[in-house]
Amino acid sequence: MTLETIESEIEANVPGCVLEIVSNPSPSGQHSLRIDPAHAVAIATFLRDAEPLRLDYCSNVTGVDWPGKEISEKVKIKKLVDGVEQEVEEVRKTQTLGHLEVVYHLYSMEKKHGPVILRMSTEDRADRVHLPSLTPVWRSAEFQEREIFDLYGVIFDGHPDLRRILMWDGFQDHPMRRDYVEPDDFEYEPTPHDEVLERARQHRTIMGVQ
Amino acid sequence: MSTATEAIRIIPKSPGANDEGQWLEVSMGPQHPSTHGVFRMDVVLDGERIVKLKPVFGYLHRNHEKIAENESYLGSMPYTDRLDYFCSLTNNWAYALAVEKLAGIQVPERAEYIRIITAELTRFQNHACLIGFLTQDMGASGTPLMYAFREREKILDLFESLTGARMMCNYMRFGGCRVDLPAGWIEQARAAVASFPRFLDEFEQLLASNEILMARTQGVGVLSKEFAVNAGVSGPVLRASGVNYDVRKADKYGIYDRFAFKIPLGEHGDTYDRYMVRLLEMRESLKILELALRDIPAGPIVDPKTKIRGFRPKPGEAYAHIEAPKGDLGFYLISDGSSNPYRYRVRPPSLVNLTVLEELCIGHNVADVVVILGSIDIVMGEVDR
Amino acid sequence: MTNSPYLPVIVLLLAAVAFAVGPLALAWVWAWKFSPRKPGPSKNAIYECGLESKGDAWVQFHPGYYLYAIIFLVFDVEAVFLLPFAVAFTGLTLGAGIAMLVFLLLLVEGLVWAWQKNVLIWS
Amino acid sequence: MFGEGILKGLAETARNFFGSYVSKDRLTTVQFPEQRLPQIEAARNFPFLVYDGEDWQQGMRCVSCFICEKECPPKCIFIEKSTDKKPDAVGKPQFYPKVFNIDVSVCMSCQICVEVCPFDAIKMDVAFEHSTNNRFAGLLWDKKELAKPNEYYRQIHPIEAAAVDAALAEERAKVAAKAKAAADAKAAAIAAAAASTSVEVATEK
Amino acid sequence: MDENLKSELRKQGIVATTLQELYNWGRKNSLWPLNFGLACCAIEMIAASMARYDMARFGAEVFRPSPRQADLMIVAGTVTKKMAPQVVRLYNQMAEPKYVISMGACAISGGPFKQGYNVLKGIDRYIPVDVYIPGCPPRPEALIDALMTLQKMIDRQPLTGPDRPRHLQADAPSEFIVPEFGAHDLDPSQNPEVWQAPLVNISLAGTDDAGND
Repeated sequence: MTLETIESEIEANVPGCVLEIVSNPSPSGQHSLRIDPAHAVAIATFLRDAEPLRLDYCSNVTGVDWPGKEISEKVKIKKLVDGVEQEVEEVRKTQTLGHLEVVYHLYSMEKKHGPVILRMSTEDRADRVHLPSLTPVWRSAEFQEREIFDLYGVIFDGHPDLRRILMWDGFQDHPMRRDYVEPDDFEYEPTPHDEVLERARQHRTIMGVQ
Repeated sequence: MSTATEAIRIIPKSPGANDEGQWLEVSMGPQHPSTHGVFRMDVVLDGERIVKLKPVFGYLHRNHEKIAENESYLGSMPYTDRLDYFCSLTNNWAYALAVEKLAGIQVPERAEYIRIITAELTRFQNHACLIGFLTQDMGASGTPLMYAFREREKILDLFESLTGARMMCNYMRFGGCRVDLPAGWIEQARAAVASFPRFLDEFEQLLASNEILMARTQGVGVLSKEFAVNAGVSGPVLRASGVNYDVRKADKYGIYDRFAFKIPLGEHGDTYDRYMVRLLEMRESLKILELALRDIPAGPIVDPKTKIRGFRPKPGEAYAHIEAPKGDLGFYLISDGSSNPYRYRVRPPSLVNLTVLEELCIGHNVADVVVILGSIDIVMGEVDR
Repeated sequence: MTNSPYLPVIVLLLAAVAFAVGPLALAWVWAWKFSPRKPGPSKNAIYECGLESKGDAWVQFHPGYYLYAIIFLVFDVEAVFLLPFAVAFTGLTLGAGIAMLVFLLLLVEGLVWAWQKNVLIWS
Repeated sequence: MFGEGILKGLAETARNFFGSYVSKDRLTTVQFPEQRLPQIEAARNFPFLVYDGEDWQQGMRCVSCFICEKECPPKCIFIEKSTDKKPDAVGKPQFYPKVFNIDVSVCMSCQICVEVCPFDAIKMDVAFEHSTNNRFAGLLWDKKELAKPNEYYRQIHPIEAAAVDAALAEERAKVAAKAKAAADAKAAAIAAAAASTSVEVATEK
Repeated sequence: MDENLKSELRKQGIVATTLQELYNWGRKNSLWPLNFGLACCAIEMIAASMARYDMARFGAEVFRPSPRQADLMIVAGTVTKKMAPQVVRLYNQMAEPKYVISMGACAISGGPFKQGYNVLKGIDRYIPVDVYIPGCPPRPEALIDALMTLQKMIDRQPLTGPDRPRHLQADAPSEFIVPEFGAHDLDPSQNPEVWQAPLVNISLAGTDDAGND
């Protein structure tokens, strides 16, 4: 069952879904299928119930954080430089909008065939982080989606009981994001390394100890 | 205020509805003799009967995945020992398998045999300890656990002479194992494996036909087949409900296809079946061990090309899962070409198996919750990661 | 106080009480002299697996428990009545034996009735 | 019969109880302080620095190359390089660590530092009795507390130590041979220079 | 009452002892640990109480589930920030005299998980610790060795005088503040009453390893 046949079957059965095969350059050869959030639940129920696939076992649900990258490209623009029309090369830094991604690894216990990987990503990392929850389709995604909500901040619509699972309820930020800054509880560091070494040196100067 | 989950508050039912009493909300909290570590269940009780049960995790969330993002690939290997701290070698193997799939590394023949031998020894001691803890939860305070730990010590001696540490072996490397079997290890292992059937007979005679055990476990916590599959339950808990899915047979990783071993399945899916499936699985592990110990070939134990330091796999991702003693343990790695993994995810079988805990416990007494939780075999290092 | 027949009983009683209360008194004196009392809000709080306990435990229970306790109480008191009978058993006539038998059978009949009404088993 | 399973269980525990008077393997308790388990060859607890010869400052094999500090997963090693040099295990003048601390209260005894050390300077110890009531002084081991002689290493890990010593001896032989070859070449050059000067003397006379 | 007089009497079968020795002898040989395992070190603690290492020989094999009946808290495993208030509350609820063994690298300093955002860097931030056992996990014999160290410490505790143990001093607190769950971290992040870290950490102060500064 190659990913292409699965993609064509889904397109045949789930009208209007947008699919894209994401190739995986590593020798593991596990390519994945990016699905659009709007049709996610329909695609999921199809994959679970369709006869040749019967992917009834959602083994793993993972959250991945792709922060926005700074792309600086050289752009030739005409600029008036002291009255003369000149072509000037300028480096323009554009900040791409990062996104949060959720990856589902599906197996079939009945047919015993290997992982079919689905990917869904949110629009951006700030406020539009809603994704449809697949817990109604596979109950095994319940705790793992709660963990992604807790550590990455993806809000799953339709999840029966979306609460923080690992951090305490009053915790505010989402610690597994790449830009999470830990609270600076600098304390006694007998063997400090790189940035902790810097903090240790600052604290030594503040304390006036040399 | 560190309140528990606000989801369930005391719900004073109108007394006299059908002469039931009020509901009592109590938390079988993080420090509890029967919760196998720091696991908490907010339980709403009607007298002795369970009305609602909300598990609360996170008391041992040690941020293994965040630390792994700042460690090199080799640096995360000793951390995998601490995931499921009963079975460090199967954790190592799952992680090594994922990295080998990510970077396309081959594993020599002898290393495959050593991996199977250590994995089956780990499975044996994990199931023995579980049955010890399960019967202790039922009230047999200590005796079966003493028997189980006596055998576990023999296996830990084998691990210590092979890898240097009793519980935290840090033994697998990408492309094989770290150090070859010391002289006399195979004979010591064969002697230990030869003594285990006698222990299993003793264990079975001690427990299997015990009326108290049968009364406490038969018909308690019945898990239906469809619900088990949909809830992603894996491992002995799944096979006790009659679903024939074992990653060793389904995925054919390692060289398991060379060994003839059967998969024990239960019919009713209750706690007694989960207990018996584990006993039978221990016997199957012994069969594999005898075969593997008999025809382990000589040869290199690690693929010489793999570098220990500065290991930079090409960008890409890989997911590998194995049949750990507790269930389907998976590692999902995304590499961006640097020496640190971009995303390092562990698929915890214990956490997903706990999805079914509420459905199994509702309607039973508090004492049965303890037994059902014991039969699901969770370990908090893996649940909270 | 000529040696009235009850003197040995009183002496034995006092010795028993002294034997029981003595160590307790010693421990209390020791605690009063050496280890000071340090009560505190967190120490006296209700222990609930490390959490602060919410709600109260004064909850109306299922009546089944109440009946269970009552039946136990009945048979406990019965055992207390059996004690003097058992001690003086050798010197008694047949009539006393029958009277005690009737007493026992009455209670057992009560238990059979309760059992048959399924008081002891509830869903 | 109803209690038959329980009786079989009791029979089993009785057999174990009476058996423990007879057969050795049913009596598994090791009376720890007096009686100790046989030392397992590959056992490992905390790292220590190996030094050859008597003087632990001079004989230390560590050349403070910082590899173990970088590779240590919990980052519990702290090294400060010295400014001057001293001959290392093979005789080549190398730096040595002025400060070499291991915070034993963080170390996870995973022996990755041993695996990546190219100079066999750090090895795993087997001593485990380190319980103390002073965390800051007791559990931060400096170079002096870490340094242990090679004889000790040969005593706790005999096979492994023999292999390491053989490799080191061979390396020392190679360096010595190279040094001798260099010395011969220099001597030959000096002899050649002396011969050419004597030739000139002969020609002048 | 010097030593050889005591040994002479003991030869005759008379045991001469002081009230303090009797008190300490009773305390140290019946240390009941709290049934309180956090992580991997708990498994080594269980192994230490099993047949092969047998902590029962030291009177410490009765693991009481409730803090009311325990007088030794073995903190075995990683204390996470979510678990810290519970650990301190359990310590507060234990009856005096109570001792704490901080077993394993994680309980001492956060150990290998020190860089974690949810890991408390050592339990001695909130409660006083009597014995530290390094190791990850420490061997069962190391736990028994620590138990013997604790017993030696208890043996030397005087009953009166300035340096008598905490539980005999009226002003020494037997309760410590229980941290609250804040928005980003526990507040207070450590208890200054208990946690006095040396500000100058030794490796930065540049003392030469031979000890001279």
